[in-house]
This record gives sequence, C-alpha cells and structure tokens, in this order.
Amino acid sequence: MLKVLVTEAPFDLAAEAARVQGVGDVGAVASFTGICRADDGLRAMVLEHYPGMTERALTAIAEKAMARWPLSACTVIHRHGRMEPGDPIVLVLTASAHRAAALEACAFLMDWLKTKAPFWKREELADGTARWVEARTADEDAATRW
Amino acid sequence: MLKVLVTEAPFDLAAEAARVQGVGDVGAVASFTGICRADDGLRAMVLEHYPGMTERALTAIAEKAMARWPLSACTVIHRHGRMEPGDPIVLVLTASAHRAAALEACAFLMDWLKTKAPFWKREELADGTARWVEARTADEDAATRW
Amino acid sequence: MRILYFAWLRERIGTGEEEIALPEGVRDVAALMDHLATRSPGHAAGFAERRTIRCAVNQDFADGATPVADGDEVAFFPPVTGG
Amino acid sequence: MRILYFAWLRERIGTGEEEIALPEGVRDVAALMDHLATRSPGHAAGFAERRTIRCAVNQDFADGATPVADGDEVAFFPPVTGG
Repeated sequence: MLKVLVTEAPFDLAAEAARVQGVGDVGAVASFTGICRADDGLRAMVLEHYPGMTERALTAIAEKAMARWPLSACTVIHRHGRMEPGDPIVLVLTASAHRAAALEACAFLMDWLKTKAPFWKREELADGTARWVEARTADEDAATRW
Repeated sequence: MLKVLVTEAPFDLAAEAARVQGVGDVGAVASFTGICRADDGLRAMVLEHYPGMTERALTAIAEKAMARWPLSACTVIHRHGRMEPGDPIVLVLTASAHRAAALEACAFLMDWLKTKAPFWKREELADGTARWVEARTADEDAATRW
Repeated sequence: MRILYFAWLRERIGTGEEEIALPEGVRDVAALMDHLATRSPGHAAGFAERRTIRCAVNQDFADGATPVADGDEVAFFPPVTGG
Repeated sequence: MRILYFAWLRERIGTGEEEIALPEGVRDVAALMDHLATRSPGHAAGFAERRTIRCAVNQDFADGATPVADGDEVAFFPPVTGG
C-alpha cells in the first residue's frame, strides 16, 4: 500500500505508523522524520514545490522502493510552505516482514527524495537576509549509491 | 541523551519521538519498530530476558552508537513477557543533525540488539505446541558488518 | 506552450509562469533556453549559467536534448533541495 | 556462586537459578560447565551440546576460557533471539 501526500499541514507520526502496521504481515516499521534546523541563525524556511510534478515524482520514488524491497506499505509525506526550527518537514515510513527491507527502503526513499523531488528551500536568517539553499554534492552521491 | 528501557508495557512511539526531537540541534529522527508477526501459525510469543544484564547490554549498545555517530539522542525500548501478533516488541529511535547518522545508527542498533542482548523468544503455535526460536546466521552476519 | 520557473530562477525572471508560442526551429530544451534567454534582461540573467539550471518536460525530468513540442509544459529550476 | 539458566536450558535443567560452591580446580567457564553437567540428568541433557550454549560472567558475555571465581554470577543460555 502506497501513500504520497504533499501538504502544508503538519503530519501525525503515530497515526501514519499505526496505518502501515495494519497492512499485511508486518514485522518491521522504519520511519524517518526530517526536521527544520536552526543552524546558521535560521529563523524560518519556505519550501517551494512544483504542484503536480511533486506528487508524480514522489509516487515514482515510492513505487521504485516497493518494487525493489518486499514492502507491505510505504508512506511519503512532504510539507511545503513556511516552516520554523523544530517543525517537521518530511516523513517517510516503510513496513515489511523483515527489518533490513524496511530500513534500507527508508534510507533509499530519503536519498532519492533529496535529489529527485522538485522542492526548493529558501532560508530566512535572523539578520533579515534570505537565501536559496544550494544542492549538496553529498546528496547526489548518496542517491547514486542505490 | 540516552534512554534504555526494558519493560512489559507497550511503548508510545509518538511520545518517544517527541522526546528525542527536543534534544539539541535535530534535523533527522529515525525510528524502527519491531512487531510480533503471525507467520507459521503463531498465536503468541513469550520473550524471556536476563534482568540486570539486559539493561546493561542495551546501554552498552546504545553508548556504542552514540560514540560512533554524532547523535543527540538515542532511545532503546525492548519489551519482555507475552506478546500477540501485531504487538510491538522493540523500539529504537535516533536523533541527529543529519539523516545518514540517524538512519545508520538505527540499523546498527537493531543489528546489535538482535545478537548482543539477552532475550529469548518462545513461540506458541495455533496447534498448541510451543518452541524456542533459533538464532539466525543472517542476524549474526548483519551484526558483524558494523 | 506553458513555461514554468521555480526558486531563484522565478525571482530573477520575475514570473513563475508564462505562455509562449513555440518559435520556428526550436525542437529541444537547449534551443528553447536559447530562445527564452532573449525575452528580457531578467530572462538573460536567469539563463546566464545554464549548467546550474535543471528542467522538466511535462513533469518529467529532462535535459538539453529532450524534444519539446507545442502544448508541452516545460519547467526550469535550480537543482532540487527538498527532504 | 550464583548460576543462572535461561530459555530451553532452564527448562531442561529444571531450574532458572542455583547457588553452588566453586569446586576445587574449576578456574574457567569450560571447567565449570564440565562440573555442572554432572549435577543431574537434566544438567547432563542441558550441557550435552556445548557449542549451542552461550555464557555470561557477571553479566558480560564470556566464553569457555573466561576465568570464574567464587562470588561470580555465571549465566548459561542459548544464542539470543531478541529484537
């Protein structure tokens, strides 16, 4: 079972975890939550995305994970809009009979999300300036290892 | 921050995740939940452990993870006693500034837990028989990769 | 055809979306970028460093050699930074 | 010294815990197992396949060569299967 959601609203980890736990013969649920950090004097972050293509790209990535690992469920929720330090940005959940599949698929989903989903982060700093976050070579490297 | 708990009671993923999110500069929270499966006609599972050594072994494993990855928090909760299919057995949570540390430490903790914490599973089957689960070579292999 | 811009490319060009008629002789993304760069000083600035710009044709990632046709939705943006 | 048994080893031996005096000449885990195996038919059955038995001395994993002394807590059990 695959769920992809692009939303401005916060998400509910417990509810999403309970949902994937109830599907099929689940022995392992892995989750990853990405959170807005306060480093470099960040006051807020605005996440822009490409409506339509975002859902399409996230679905393609989730389908890739379902095809590659024996997952009974896979959930990807990515927020857009304005976020402050401590706010959750992205949630990935995987459920499988065994732990290796759930954990590997979770890491894969995050690596691919970082480089293959059309989101752009703009940081607003405490000194009043703002800047677009630049893509990291390390993220590209992480994505190509799969 | 390190939390280790061995308990008969169920755990609360959302509360535990909220706890580790509030510690330090957290950009990434990874979690793993192990769940009692119904395969092979399992009706219930009884987890025996070694009180005292269990807490000691889990703490040593968690400290190893904290030393090896830059984690701001690490939580390991392992239940003992009787569990039925669908019941959560173990929860591991890691928090870090970056995703790779959180995800790798989470996988490491589960692999080591499986082979270095004194728990023994006894399965009660639908036909009325019971059996002790045998250790898997695959788990030993997974633990030695770290 | 519908052209979309995101992030700093949108800011430099001054709009997130425009409708254009596919010019004569433009058959791929690279040629379309050459054409778009001539539309205004903002477009010229936006497309000044081509290697920093990524592209999608009809919501699939594309590159300079990807064909374009009238009716397509073509988007230009910096490398993505989600997650 | 305190001896603990877990899982099927506890079932075969018929007890989870016993206090014994460290016998003369027993200085490591292997020798202690030899001794324990003589205590009853259940002990003999439990220790029949030594390679399937793991051990901890004072709550740290140990092996046959690990020294034991009076006052130690020594536990025997099958390979662990938690998680």
